Amino acid sequence: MREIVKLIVVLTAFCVGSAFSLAFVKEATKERIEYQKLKVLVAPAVKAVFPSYDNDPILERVKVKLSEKEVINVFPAKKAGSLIGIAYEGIGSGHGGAVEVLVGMDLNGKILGIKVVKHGETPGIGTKAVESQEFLNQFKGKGVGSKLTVGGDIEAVSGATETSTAITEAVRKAVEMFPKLKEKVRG
Amino acid sequence: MEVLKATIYPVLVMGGLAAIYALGLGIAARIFYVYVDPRIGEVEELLGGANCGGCGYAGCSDCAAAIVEGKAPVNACVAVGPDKWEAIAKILGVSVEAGERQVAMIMCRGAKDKAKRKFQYMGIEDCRAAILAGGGDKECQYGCLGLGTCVKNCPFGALTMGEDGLPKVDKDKCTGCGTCTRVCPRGIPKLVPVSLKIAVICSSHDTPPVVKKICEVGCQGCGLCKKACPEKAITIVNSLSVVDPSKCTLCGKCFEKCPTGAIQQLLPA
Amino acid sequence: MEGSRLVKEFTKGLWKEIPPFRFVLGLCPTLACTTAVRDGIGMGLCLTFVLVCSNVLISLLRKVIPAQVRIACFIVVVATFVIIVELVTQAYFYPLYMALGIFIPLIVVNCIPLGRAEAFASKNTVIYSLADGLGMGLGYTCSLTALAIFREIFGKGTFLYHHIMWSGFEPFAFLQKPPGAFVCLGLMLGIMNLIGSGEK
Amino acid sequence: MGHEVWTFSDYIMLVVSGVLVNNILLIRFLGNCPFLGVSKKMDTAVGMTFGVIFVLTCTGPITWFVEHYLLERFDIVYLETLAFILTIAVFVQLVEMVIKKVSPGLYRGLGIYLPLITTNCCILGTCFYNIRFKFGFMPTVVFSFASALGFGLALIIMAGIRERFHYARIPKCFQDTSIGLITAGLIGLSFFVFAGLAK
Repeated sequence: MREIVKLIVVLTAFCVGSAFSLAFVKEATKERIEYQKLKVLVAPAVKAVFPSYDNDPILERVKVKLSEKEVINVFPAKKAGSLIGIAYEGIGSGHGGAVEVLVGMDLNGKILGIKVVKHGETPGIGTKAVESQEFLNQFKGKGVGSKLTVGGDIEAVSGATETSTAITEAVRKAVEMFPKLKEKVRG
Repeated sequence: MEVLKATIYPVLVMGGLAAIYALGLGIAARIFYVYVDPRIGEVEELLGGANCGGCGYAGCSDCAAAIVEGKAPVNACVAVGPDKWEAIAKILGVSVEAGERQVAMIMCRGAKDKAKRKFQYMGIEDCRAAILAGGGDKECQYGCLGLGTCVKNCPFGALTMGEDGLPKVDKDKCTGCGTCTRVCPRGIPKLVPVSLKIAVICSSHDTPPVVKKICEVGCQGCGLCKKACPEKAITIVNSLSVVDPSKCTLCGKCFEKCPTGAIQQLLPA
Repeated sequence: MEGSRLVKEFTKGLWKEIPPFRFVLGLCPTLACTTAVRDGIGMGLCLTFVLVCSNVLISLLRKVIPAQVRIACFIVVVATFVIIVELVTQAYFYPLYMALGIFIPLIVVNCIPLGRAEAFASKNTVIYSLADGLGMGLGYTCSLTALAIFREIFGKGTFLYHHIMWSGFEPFAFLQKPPGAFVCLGLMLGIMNLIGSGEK
Repeated sequence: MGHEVWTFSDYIMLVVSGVLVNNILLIRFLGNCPFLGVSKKMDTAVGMTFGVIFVLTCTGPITWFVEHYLLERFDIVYLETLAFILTIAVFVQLVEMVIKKVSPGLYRGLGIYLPLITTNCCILGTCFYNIRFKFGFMPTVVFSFASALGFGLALIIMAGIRERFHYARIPKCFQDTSIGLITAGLIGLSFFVFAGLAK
């Protein structure tokens, strides 16, 4: 019996010590890790959706709570200290799972540019819509009040209708959130 | 305070996991407890550790178990010397039955210039491979091929290949494990007691005329030694003379008569 | 006397027992993380950190750890430092973290930290364990770097991602592929043996 | 690989991928130390293969449960490495004890390889891959088994070739590990034939 107790005590002590110290390291690096991840994944997209800015939108990101569970990262773009627009992600459902699209908006609710951040579409078919600059440019200048539907004011890439629809859906959802987010970021 | 809060789950979960695992192991160790004689470990420490298989068991730990259980003699491991046997006997509380140390001996004197060749072998340098090519390049079908399979396989580095194309045994390094006898396709290395004084260094069972033709130094089985021996210690078995060391008095009469020098007095090691 | 032993424990990892050549352990990262020089150095330094820290800690705790559960305890200690490395690289060297991927957590089963813990740190004092860990770690880093330099320059025509070969250079892509790693390491090992045997 | 529903042919593809296309030893570089260590003799290679197949097929699903029902639940996924290696070590030791008691014959054949398996990175590596590829429960079981099978296949091929080294004239400096590595590279090259057969 004493053997077992010794075994339990030693192993548990080691694991507790390890978990305790690791929790501290985790807390200390948490912010940096999130920043790094966003920098690699989202920063190129932010650059693509805004014509010009001079701050670090990733570092100055604002977390907005949409509901109890949903939290969204909003990236503000500034020029000479004053806010010129915000970028954030909308999600649509495509052929191979979720399609995440970063949408850059100016303060009047007009789209400055969009960029697909993450998708699981079929290479060579769905990706045609993801990569087509012509398709993505259609969204520029539209915004709050636009219909944003495929066949309506957006023309799908031929052969990639499903993906085009998913991207459009993502943008539409993002635009719908705009008024709510604008207030939060300003205030 | 925030930071401390973040440590609660990790500590609880990992601690709990570790405790459950340890408990499980502890209980399992109890349920599945197998009594292992502690002497087995002690004996194993004393064995050669080369897993040579000379004892006939699967490995050193297997042999150690057999020794402790009494299925194998204390001196089962030929790779270690008598002092280790005594140490093992001490652990078990028994005495060592006298067993002489054995060493390998190469039972062929057919050096490159002494034995005729059928052809020139240029293949893979291994006796076992050479055998496949027309039964080896030597005329003698019992002789050493000299490609060094025994040398390469000796776990203790006791064998070296001599200039004359025959392996040489370092009696101090040889443990008598018998690996060489097993790997040699012709079984030429043989284990003999280290104190052996006389031996017929040839393995040929060919008839006298055949041996005469192909090898200058082989035992022809002519029987001159048998006739010369006053103690009747020599017999001829299948054209090869065999000496019974227990009857031999080392009078030396046979050495004088032997036409090829195959029967020899061995120099003290 | 004291100092000379310290130096000896340190330098043996750099040539005499240099992993993974003389001491065939920790092969997986050697093969997988040497397509680029940066990855090779990064992997080597990660391992050095884990090795030094775990060696020191285990040597400090060597009197406390009961013999029956020592392996489990070593594993926990090594795993702790591995997770620290994982978090830190993620926070400060994210591209490296992405490139090394699964091989950072796999340091935990890389035989070198565990092997040194069992063979050295659990039997020696802190200062020697530190020297041993540092030497072994740096030796490993050197091996990885050497292999990576070779594979990157000839396999990709770059060095630290800068093109250095002449413009018409056709990269020897085989070296970048997994089988190329095996062959390359095998050849290097053979050359090391050749140099080593000349020394005797 | 984010399939929602797995059909039978998906599983077949997964096995082909695990055993041949992405062979864990030759393409993914996991488990190389035992690969070179125990491939000198055929019987040890076979023993190790069965050991790995058994342990991996069991620990794959176990670590999957630990990940999804413990670590994810309490949001401490960063402790994955620690939790997994602990689980594997304990499991292996448990199996060793059970086999020793229940079947001494099997223990003699397989038991000596078990302690080596704990630090075989193909076990831990495959457990990580199961999580990273976001496999469900059944794919986890199948993929773990296929990986182990791939390990065994490469190991046994290698052992068969290495036994022949006895008969080859290898330059002294290339003997043993060095020629082993080069051979592994050439076997790996032949496995490239399967590329494109499955994802």
